[in-house]
Amino acid sequence: MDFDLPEDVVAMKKKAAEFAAREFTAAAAAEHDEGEKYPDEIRRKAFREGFLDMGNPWGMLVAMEEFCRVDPGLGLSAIVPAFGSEILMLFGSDFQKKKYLEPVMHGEKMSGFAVTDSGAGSDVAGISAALTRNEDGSYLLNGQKIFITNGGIADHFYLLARSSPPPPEKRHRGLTMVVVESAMEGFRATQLKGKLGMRATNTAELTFSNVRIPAENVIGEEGKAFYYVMTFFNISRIYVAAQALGIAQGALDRLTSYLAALRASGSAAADGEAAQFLVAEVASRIDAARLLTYRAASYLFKFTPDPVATSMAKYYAAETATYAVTRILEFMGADGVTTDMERFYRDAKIMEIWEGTSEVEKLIVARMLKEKGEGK
Amino acid sequence: MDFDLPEDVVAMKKKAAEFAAREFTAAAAAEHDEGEKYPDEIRRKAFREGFLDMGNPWGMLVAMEEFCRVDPGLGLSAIVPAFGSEILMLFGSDFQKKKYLEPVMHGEKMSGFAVTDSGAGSDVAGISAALTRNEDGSYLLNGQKIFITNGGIADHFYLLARSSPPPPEKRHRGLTMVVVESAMEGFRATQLKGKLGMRATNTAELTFSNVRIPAENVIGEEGKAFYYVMTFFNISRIYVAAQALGIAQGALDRLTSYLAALRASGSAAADGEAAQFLVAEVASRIDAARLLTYRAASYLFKFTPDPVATSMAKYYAAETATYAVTRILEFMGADGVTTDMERFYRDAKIMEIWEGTSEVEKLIVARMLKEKGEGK
Amino acid sequence: MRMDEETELVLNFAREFAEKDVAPAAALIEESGIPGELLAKAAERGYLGAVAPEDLGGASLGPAPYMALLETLASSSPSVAFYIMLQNSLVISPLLGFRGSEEAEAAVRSVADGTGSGTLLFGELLSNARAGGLKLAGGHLVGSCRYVVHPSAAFFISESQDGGLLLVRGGGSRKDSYPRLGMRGVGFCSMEFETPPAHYTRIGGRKGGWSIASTLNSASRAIAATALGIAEGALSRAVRYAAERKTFGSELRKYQPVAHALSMMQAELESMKAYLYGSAAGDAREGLAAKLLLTDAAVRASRLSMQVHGGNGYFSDYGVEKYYRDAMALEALGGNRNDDLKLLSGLMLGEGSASI
Amino acid sequence: MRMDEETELVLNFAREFAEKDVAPAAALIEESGIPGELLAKAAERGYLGAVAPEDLGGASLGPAPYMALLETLASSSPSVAFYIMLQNSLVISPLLGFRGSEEAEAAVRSVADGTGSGTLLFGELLSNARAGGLKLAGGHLVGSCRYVVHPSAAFFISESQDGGLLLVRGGGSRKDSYPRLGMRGVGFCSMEFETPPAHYTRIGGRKGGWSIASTLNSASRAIAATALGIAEGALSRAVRYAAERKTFGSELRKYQPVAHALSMMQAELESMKAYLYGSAAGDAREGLAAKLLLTDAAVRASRLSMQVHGGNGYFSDYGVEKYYRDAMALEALGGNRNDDLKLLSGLMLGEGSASI
Repeated sequence: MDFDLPEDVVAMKKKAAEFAAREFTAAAAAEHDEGEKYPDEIRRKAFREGFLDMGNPWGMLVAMEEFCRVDPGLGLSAIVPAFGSEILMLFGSDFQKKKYLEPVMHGEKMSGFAVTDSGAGSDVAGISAALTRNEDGSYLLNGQKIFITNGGIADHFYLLARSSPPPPEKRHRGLTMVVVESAMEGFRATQLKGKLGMRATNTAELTFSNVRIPAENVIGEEGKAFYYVMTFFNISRIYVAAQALGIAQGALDRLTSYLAALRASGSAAADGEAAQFLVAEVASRIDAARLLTYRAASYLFKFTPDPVATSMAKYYAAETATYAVTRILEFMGADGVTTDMERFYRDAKIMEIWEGTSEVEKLIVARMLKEKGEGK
Repeated sequence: MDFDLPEDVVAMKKKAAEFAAREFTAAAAAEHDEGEKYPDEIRRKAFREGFLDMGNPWGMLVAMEEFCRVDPGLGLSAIVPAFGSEILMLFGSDFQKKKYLEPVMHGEKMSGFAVTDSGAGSDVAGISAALTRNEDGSYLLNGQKIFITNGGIADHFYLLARSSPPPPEKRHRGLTMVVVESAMEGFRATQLKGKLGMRATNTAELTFSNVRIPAENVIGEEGKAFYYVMTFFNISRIYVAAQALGIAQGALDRLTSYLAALRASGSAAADGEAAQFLVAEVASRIDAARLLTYRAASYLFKFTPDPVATSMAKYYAAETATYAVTRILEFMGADGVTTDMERFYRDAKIMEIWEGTSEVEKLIVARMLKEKGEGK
Repeated sequence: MRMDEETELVLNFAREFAEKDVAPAAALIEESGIPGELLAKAAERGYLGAVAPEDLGGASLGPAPYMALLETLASSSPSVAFYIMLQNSLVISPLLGFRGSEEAEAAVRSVADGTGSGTLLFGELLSNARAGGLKLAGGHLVGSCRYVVHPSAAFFISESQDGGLLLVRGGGSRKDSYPRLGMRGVGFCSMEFETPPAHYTRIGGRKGGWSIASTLNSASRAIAATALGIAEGALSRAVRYAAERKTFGSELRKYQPVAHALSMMQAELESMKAYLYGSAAGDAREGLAAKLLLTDAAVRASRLSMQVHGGNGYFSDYGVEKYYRDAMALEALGGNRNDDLKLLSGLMLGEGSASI
Repeated sequence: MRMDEETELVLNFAREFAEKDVAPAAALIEESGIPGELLAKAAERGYLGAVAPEDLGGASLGPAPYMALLETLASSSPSVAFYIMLQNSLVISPLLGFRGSEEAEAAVRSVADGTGSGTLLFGELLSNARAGGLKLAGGHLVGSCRYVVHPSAAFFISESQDGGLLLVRGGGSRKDSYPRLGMRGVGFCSMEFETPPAHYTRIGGRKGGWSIASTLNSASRAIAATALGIAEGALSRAVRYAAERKTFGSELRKYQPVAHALSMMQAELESMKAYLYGSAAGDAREGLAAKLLLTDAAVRASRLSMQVHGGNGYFSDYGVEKYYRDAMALEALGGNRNDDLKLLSGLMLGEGSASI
């Protein structure tokens, strides 16, 4: 057993920490949060420094963690431009890889992943966006998608829609994934403003009105896309766990700096046992969450993903992020809400919601443990 | 990184599980619990099958976990006969190793570790048992010790006493550890009955009235024993974490068996989301606790113990044990308190108390993280 | 909390009883059940017939004084409180639904004067898997009951199929005796019945309304008061210990984590107590909510008390570990938590809630 | 909970105000503060001088109706409730300690009729590191205040060294403006003062007793009521959403984890509400306990509401995320939690508790 990151990953982690410390200035973080503005300049810099490299998933994972530790909104924005593109790596045709994946990997284009629609939420199979087949083999796409990250800035989306009515009791069938370009006729994106947190990321509602999708844009097989989505979630959830870890660790960093400042000012609160217990409890949970996350990642990156390990990591790390920011902000009180801790508090909550709510993760864990004969 | 146990340890774990399933019968568990009786026969069998082998610490650790998973009281009893003997391995003289350690390692004698006295509890340096030096270089031991595991059955104890008054603000100095034999004149042990749980283990109060301790029974250097005790705790706490893991996992095993039985009987409670969430939440915490524990163990067994990792594991695993038994018993209700789940509930609580209360573990984590510059 | 005069009076007498009579018997209760002598004294004081009307030998206590009685006794001996709760809320109360029946009134009298205790066969309601219960077969009352508390009762109350009450005075035999996590003063086992017509009576019937389940539900506030007493007993000992016990040179109460935890637990208990005593006696929703809150609080308070006591609390002679066992036993014997949560969800969020 | 008649009356009017006037302005309040028009209406209704006596233009509300007012408004707009709490508990209340002083009475009148709002310079009490505050230097009042809520107030109240009250009407300049986690309707920044003698008045003095800290402490129940309102607002929206929103074919309320969490949170809030309204107005211990319980409950209830709402709740137009921000803001602006826990520990476990 070996619980430590290999040297090259440690080096990547350090590099990411340095990049974040340099680029994610307090002013930039505040500005993009306040204005709900995507930091395109930072995205470009992060790309140039090699942080967006799907061939080095460990590197991306620890960069995600270190980035979010400094600022969750900017941090995620810097790594998110290729969002969803693992779908093409795994299931895309050569044509699709050349046309859509390569420009993303070269930092020239941005992608997005469009699954959720307003009626369905966690219930992926309940979506209503629909593909109908034309006589020439192409499709017409109608419907809408909501809460789509990169929705207003991506060049294309990997989109899930219903292509045939499901057989009774088999709601997961008849779903198809296609590549939709934002330049296509009938495509419209409206940025959704007023988010609680993660406001440097771009979120939009997409609507599709008779968008013509060529047959070659169908990813994998028609009707089989529920499986692709679940496969992708087994990847993306680990990155969310890393975001959550970064947020929790960033909050702990801020607490320890705060305690050091209090100590220097002679305040007794700095070394009271309440403060010490808070540090110990938060730090222990972070270590636990990190181990769960790295375990899930190590299985995934060895191509033996374990959905139980993944859902545990996602759920537990997300809960740890909310736990850490809440308890730390409660301790810091007014000294906290007047600093960027308030942003961490706002940014943390979405971890329990996106890419599978905590509720969904728990059901996955319970169901798969039951199938595995309760893990014995 | 590698999060899986090596094959030989997995094999040992399986062997331990089989041994426990065979030997820790429901009747034996109930009988020793009810009568507060140490299972000497089981100790002997466990020794014969090689579970007490300090040369194979991973094996002992996973055996502890698997044993406690089947029955915490019997499980601990089977592995505890050498309690404290790491002290001699690390700090003992050749004479002491030959006279005291070897017979323990051969299963012929039992040892105990006697630190706590009634006034001191977690405050190790506050003990009052005292050693005074005779002219011939030997010592006289006076005082008492309380809550001593194996107290009424061990042949000798590694005992901490004050040998000189501490310098001001250095309460940790002037403590000495000696080997005391239960056969020595002036030694008395009184079994403490009426324990909440872990009733198959033997617990006693020891009193010493002018017990003559030969000079060669002083372990290491006079006055330096606080360090030895802390070193030992860095070992023993990991085994407590393993006990706690076993208890939590055993409780989860019982829950899943219970749910399977409910399911078979057609009860809707079996697959309600409340039950599923319970399984997921407990299982996730157990996995987190296990990773923390194995991480601490892997550092220790590579001779690079990390006290922060150790205290995190001990505190978190202990809390997980109490959390698991409480939530599961609450769910099972009357169906639980009429089974051995009630014993798991009683057995779990001590995990948060012995070998360093959760409070002490948290202070260690906080203080050492502060020293390490907050772990950055 | 400010109590009314009657409640204060009952409280004062109950405290005296708890101190003079219950506390000295605590160890005995844990070992071999509630001594007959103690029960006789309880009968004398009117506690066994606390809710029975005076003409049936009872003390005719109102809801608040009755809860105060249970709370006070539970903080000394949860077993004694549970036993009195059983006799009043689960035995006398359903019998009082059949006033005018000679048998019912005689049974109430016997409980109140301590000559004959009863028990309710509600145990099947405690399980997630329903099974068992008594049925009529050829004039005999036959069946198994998985969980029977106080099996040494002189009579057993069960439900007849037409909505009446069955008073069973024989034909039961004990089967499995269960490990006694808590409430050791009250027995707990499974039983089988094969009772000939001479040994049971059917009272009332075709009235509708009465059921074992409704009786258990209307006992919510009594169970909540018992839980409150357990929590208060456990917590007050921890508070006392924290004021006396020193570690690292200072009293435990000086350490923030200890002090904060004890103070906030105290605040929670005061808050729940205000809710419990302020709730309307007939409000099923508030009673159930109070029971769910307080049984959980008792488990947490007893755990906190154990932790504050450290190693000392682990041994029975400190009188603390019993709260840890009894709190969980009360939660298990006071109703199936899943069922209660579903019921509460239905009352708060509408019928059909919490069904998936 | 059953309320007395006066409280019911206040409640009904407050609900009407909340629905007709506050709710439509909610978005505006979040964006640019409480509109002057809304404040004028609040003044008309007597809310700005809720606790002031009638001869000073107030509504002379007793403690329970005042809490009911704050609770009701907070469940629609935490900012509005906080503002009214500030004017009454932290501005008017201390001024009423100096009745007979013309300046004090004029100030109260101006607050009550809405022509001149005030604020209390209590912000230093919110920090773990004490610093700042105003001092006299050569007749001028000089100093910096790290945390000032509602900095656009017409006057500021501070403490003079001899136990009197300083009424400051100028010489303050805003410095750092803080990110506004919550209570966006009320400003929040740091300020520096250099106020010449003409712009401040010293009222009373050498009386002892009055202090900013004591004023903040006696506002505990008002803060608790505000927290309760936030929690209720967040929870009731979640309950409504859970009844409407379907996922996987069923309403959210049908899923046990959702239903259980909502029901138990509802039970907790009812319990704390009973405690809050049942507590004696002068009891520092109960007020503090209620505040600590309820500010924490508001944070948890708003988190639960967010989670039940899923992605929808994350956007301001659903009106849910503001509770999540405001609950934490109230906790931060309602008093330093560590200090409060120490104070409560002292009251519950004896002086000197929670000091290590």
